Amino acid sequence: MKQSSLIRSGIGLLIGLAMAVTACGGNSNSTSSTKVGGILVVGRTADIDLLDPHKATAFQTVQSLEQIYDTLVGFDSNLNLIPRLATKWTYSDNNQTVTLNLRTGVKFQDGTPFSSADVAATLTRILDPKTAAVARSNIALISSVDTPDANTVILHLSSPNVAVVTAMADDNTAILSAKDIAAGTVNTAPNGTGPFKFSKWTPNQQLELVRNPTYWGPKPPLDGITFRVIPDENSVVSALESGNVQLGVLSDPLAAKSAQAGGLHIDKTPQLSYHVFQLNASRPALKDVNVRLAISCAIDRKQVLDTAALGEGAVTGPITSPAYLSDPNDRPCPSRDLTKAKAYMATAGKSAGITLDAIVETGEYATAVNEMQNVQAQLKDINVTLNIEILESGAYVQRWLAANFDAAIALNGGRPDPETMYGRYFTSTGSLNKVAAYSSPKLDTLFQQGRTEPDVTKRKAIYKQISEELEQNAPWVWMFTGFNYNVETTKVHGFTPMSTGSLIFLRETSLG
Amino acid sequence: MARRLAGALLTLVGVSLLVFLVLRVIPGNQITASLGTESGVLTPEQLASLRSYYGLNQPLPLQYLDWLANVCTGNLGLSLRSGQSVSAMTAASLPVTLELALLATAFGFVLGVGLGMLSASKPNGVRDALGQGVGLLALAIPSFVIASALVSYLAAKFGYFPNALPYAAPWEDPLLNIQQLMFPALVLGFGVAAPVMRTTRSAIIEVSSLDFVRTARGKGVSPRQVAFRHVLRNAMIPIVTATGIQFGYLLGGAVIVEQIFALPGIGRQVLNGILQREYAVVQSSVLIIAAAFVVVNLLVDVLYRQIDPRVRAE
Amino acid sequence: MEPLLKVSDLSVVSSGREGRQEIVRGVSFEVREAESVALVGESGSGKSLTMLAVMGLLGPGLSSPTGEVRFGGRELRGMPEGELRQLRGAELSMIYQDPMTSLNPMMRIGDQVAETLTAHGTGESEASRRARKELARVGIPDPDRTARSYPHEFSGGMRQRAMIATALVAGPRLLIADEPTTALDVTIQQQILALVRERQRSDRMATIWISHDLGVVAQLVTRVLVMYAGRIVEDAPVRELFAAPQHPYTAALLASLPHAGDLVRAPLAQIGGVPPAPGSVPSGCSFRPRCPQAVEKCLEDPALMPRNSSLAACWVPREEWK
Amino acid sequence: MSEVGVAIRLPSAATAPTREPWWQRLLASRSGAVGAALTGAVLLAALAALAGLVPHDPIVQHPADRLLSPSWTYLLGTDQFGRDTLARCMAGAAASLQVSLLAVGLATVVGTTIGVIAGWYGGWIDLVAMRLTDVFFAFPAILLALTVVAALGRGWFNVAIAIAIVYTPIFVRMARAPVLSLREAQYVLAGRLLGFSVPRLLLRHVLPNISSIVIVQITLALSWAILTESSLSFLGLGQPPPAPSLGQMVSEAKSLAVVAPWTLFAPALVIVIAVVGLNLLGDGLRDALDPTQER
Repeated sequence: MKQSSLIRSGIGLLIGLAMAVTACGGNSNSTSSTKVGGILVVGRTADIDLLDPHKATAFQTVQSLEQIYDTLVGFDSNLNLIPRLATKWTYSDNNQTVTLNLRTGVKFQDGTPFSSADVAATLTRILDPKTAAVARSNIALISSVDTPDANTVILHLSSPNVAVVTAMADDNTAILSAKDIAAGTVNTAPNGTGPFKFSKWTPNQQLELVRNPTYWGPKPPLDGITFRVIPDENSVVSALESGNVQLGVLSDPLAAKSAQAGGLHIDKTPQLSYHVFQLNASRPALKDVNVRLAISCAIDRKQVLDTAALGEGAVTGPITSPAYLSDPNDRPCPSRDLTKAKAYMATAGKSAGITLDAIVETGEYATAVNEMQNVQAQLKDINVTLNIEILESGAYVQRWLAANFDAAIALNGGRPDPETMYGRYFTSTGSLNKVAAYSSPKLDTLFQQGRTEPDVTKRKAIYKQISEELEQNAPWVWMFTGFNYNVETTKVHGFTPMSTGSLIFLRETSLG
Repeated sequence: MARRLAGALLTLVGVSLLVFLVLRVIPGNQITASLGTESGVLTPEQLASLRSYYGLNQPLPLQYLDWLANVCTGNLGLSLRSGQSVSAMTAASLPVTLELALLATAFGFVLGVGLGMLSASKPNGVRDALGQGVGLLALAIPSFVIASALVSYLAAKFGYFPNALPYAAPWEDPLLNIQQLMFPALVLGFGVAAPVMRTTRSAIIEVSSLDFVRTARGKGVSPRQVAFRHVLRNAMIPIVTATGIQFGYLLGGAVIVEQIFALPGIGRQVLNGILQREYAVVQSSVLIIAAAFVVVNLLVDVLYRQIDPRVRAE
Repeated sequence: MEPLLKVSDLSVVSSGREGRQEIVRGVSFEVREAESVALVGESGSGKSLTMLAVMGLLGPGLSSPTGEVRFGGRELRGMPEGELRQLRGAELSMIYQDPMTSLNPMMRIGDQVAETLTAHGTGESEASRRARKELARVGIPDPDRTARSYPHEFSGGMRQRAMIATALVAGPRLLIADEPTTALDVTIQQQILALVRERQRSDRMATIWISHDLGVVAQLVTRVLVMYAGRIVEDAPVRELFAAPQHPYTAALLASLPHAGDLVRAPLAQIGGVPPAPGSVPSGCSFRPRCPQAVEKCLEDPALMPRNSSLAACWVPREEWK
Repeated sequence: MSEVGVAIRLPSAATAPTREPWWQRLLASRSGAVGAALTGAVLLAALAALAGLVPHDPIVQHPADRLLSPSWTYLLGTDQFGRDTLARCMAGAAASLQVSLLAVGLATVVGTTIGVIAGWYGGWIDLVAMRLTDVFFAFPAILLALTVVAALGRGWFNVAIAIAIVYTPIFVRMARAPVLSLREAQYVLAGRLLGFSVPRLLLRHVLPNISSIVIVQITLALSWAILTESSLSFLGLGQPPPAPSLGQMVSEAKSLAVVAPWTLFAPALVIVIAVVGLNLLGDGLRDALDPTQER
């Protein structure tokens, strides 16, 4: 075989190919910073999964639908309740009746006027078990809804509760138009009263919203918002660097760190949701409080935070709601205390050590598996061996719900109000008590008081006691809260990040 | 040919059965996947209503049969989370993956044959080591490493990340489409080039030693003509086979590059379907990937006939 | 007048995994215009490789370190590849032993014949026209249909004819035929031999017949070269060779040939032993271990010496044979 | 992914000179030698790790030494838990090889057996076997492995099973092709005429002839198994920590690429060495074992 012929033809092919690649690459930057008018592009890793606000659980779906729909009440940046569709609300009849005065002159995006009938229809839909609405458990105690006139709604509660109005700030209680509920077009044609209107949804790619011209509130500066799906967090950072995306929503601290290097503006707001090492007190090995306290004392929360999340976060106590924040040092071992831990193990007669089956979820958020690895290494120092079982999210959720574990690394959602946050976990009648695997008469009474105490300072004292009770009995080991990262290019102005991760303040944001 | 079609059909039924069973085996179902830890809050009757909504209460064989019946009538089922019909989703996502796979295979073919000829020109020589080295290197580095490095480098250095813009179909905006698919195709192309290179190399070495090549040289035919009209032409069969197989693998295998380059391909559609336990989405999408794979194999067979007159004679 | 082809001290060496081995150990011979010569020897004697070396077609792992090859007054050895290529197919051409593998299975026969012309600058249409004419000349029925069809559609004989067409279409001055009929059955063999002999006469073309069968080539050539273990041991006119072989090996070869006239059903004579493998050729005369006439002198390497009108590489003249 | 369809050359009757043992010929050829060297290096590192000859414990965390760049104490630096990257690479190599060897071993035994039987008997056995392999071929490899691991759960054994399931069809198809032609080969017919029992025929005559193809396929499949394991880890379905596997390390280090690039390059380099080594070894073996190779 004549060598020369093959070489020339082989190389010829390669050169031709190389030229083709460079030629295309040449005119690349013409499209890099095309920003169409006042449309803000939000980049994030997941697409919305449905359009019905009452069924939305995925974080990114709630974040998008809250632009289209309004709730009766909302939160300001410090998570204090502020009026939305309800201008005023008063408790009466020993906190068993709530009267809400509605905003007048409000229209839905399809032009139909907003009235108390819509609120009634919405609440009835949420309460109806057939809807399987997410917020149902939080407002289940509403027994009936009256609409004396177009602008007033009266809620009758089955038992006294001051937290029900706060629950109305939850996006899952978005107010729909009675007409849409009847027509059943909620999941196909979104029609709210919020600042932005639904324009187009290309699944797996992007959701496009445009300004609602008939919005009752101040006119949003942005012409529209586009939520774009970029599955890989590092690619979101690259999209920001290329200017094609102006606001990025990240959860992986490592990706956020690389964004810092890219000269972008990063808003780090502590999250409400908390990283916790749940112990299953109903299991024989963990029945004795001393063992649980030993574990709590043997874990250096800061080390878990530094190794698993590169220090991107803050050590936390049980309650993360800003108004009722627990003091992280108010626990048996404010910092790691091996001698005390070993003492606890000795009193429990378990110095020889115990073995626990621990489950952890992979896929949903980046740091879980790393947290487990560090906790496992730390607990070796008191002879507590963890058999790690990594589960894909579907399998994890099933095992978690059935409390089928000795221990579990979890990221549980926080709420602005501690009642809606822990009521269902640590009260004997709570729907998730089986998962928490701990309750006590003292906690039951404390939660009952907290639920009915209208005075805020008294409520804070009650939840402080609850926080101490949880730390003293260590059903769980609260570790740290991460950050919500909202990364913006220099063109974004006036955006206020929220600890709930909500993008509600996009209505005040401008581009330019 | 008819026998081959029957075989292909049988294969597809096999795939549908396999994907249906495997999905039922995975723990967790649509409800736990969509509601996550909140699903613990559901009351028994809520759970029951949801199960019927997702069609989980019917006996398995029935679920399989009515899904298959729907598929045959073109109704690929519904993605219950997004209310989208799977056929609409697939109509959008399959062309993306097909175009990506086509570009990657074309690039891989050209690079693979080029490198293969280069290294075959002097077996066990320096060129051989060079050609093999580059080919194997492309094979050895995991695609997600190359992809992420490429994306972050281009964005950080040149602020160039066309994939951040929504996916532009070739007929909508050809220039943007090419820019969005060029680099992912490059990354995947390396993966195709390696096996094509190795097949080309061994095929060319083998064909070069055959008598009719010496006859051609004995007739004074120019080396280039000998290389292309005689050697490469006869080496085409194994090369086309290797390339066809690679194209088939790309249909399902491009999921990682689709993730990193944010391309709404069918690989990602299936991956999301698995994570969200969307049985209808996974089953139908996998069936369509399998169908595409089978069609590709049939095309490769037809290509055989065009290339090799001896086969055409049968 | 300088001979058409003059080969002197040509050698071929293989550098495979078993190290360097001399296969052709210094071969010299001449072929004049329109002369037909036979190169005869047992398989493994290096006769095909000698001719491939002349054509410059040695495959990988084979090289020809020494030797001169003058063709038509020009030295081929140092010639740049491009120029050598101009000669191949046009001036000197070769046909091969196995018709089944010597044609490109993927190309139409017409194109393969025409390619010899297009490779030397003839236009496509002109080339295919002359190719069809050539197919007819080599005795292939319905040349148009044959031109469009592929090698696998034809028998060995027909393919060999097509092979010959590709070699002769450009009217070469020298044709090297490397055992073209060995793979064919006897009846076809005679037709192919007759075809080439007729073309030899009509086109005044010189031919070198490579064969391991003296009987086959006897009627075709004027002179015979006998090769043994990589060397030419005898170069004699065909009549003298058959009448009085000057080298014991040639004599042995002739003795092992069945003669038409033989009546007695005696077993054919055989030469003891086996030709030496390339790496292990004995010193001196390579035929010595098997040579009935071997004497002391044979330990020295014999060169070709004149013997009547022939040349023989043997110290013992025929007259003194036992 | 495989060289299915390469023309099969039956050993010609050329009297090959007495050949040295195959491994001498292997080491003599360039690709064989380099391949053996690279693969040997990775194997040695893995065995050293198994024998505990590692600079530091690959699992023990030293939080104080987090994210240190390569130094004399930590030759390849440390990861975010302060674990030594070199030790983890060695242990990772052991883990990845463990998975790949099991997976490819299973695939070879099962696949080749089915392939040979299908090729030999033909008829409906062949039809069923071929349709089954088509089904697995048509099913996207990564997604098949993904669903299997999601179903069986993690653990290096399940990952190996998943990879084995993906590769078995390749071995079936690769083993069947030569058997089809071998069945008609004269010397096999002769064997049948002499009344050899089928297993004897298959073992003594058919298998040796496809052994060189099988061995090449094994080295190729091993390199692919390592790559598949790393892709599975990238999708979060690889082996469970803390025990490291190369794929797990690369996917974990991807997000550390900016902060601690050595945590990414070290395991990626080991994968490259292993894959290139195995492929070259495969080439060398094919040349060394194939009797028809004169060169």
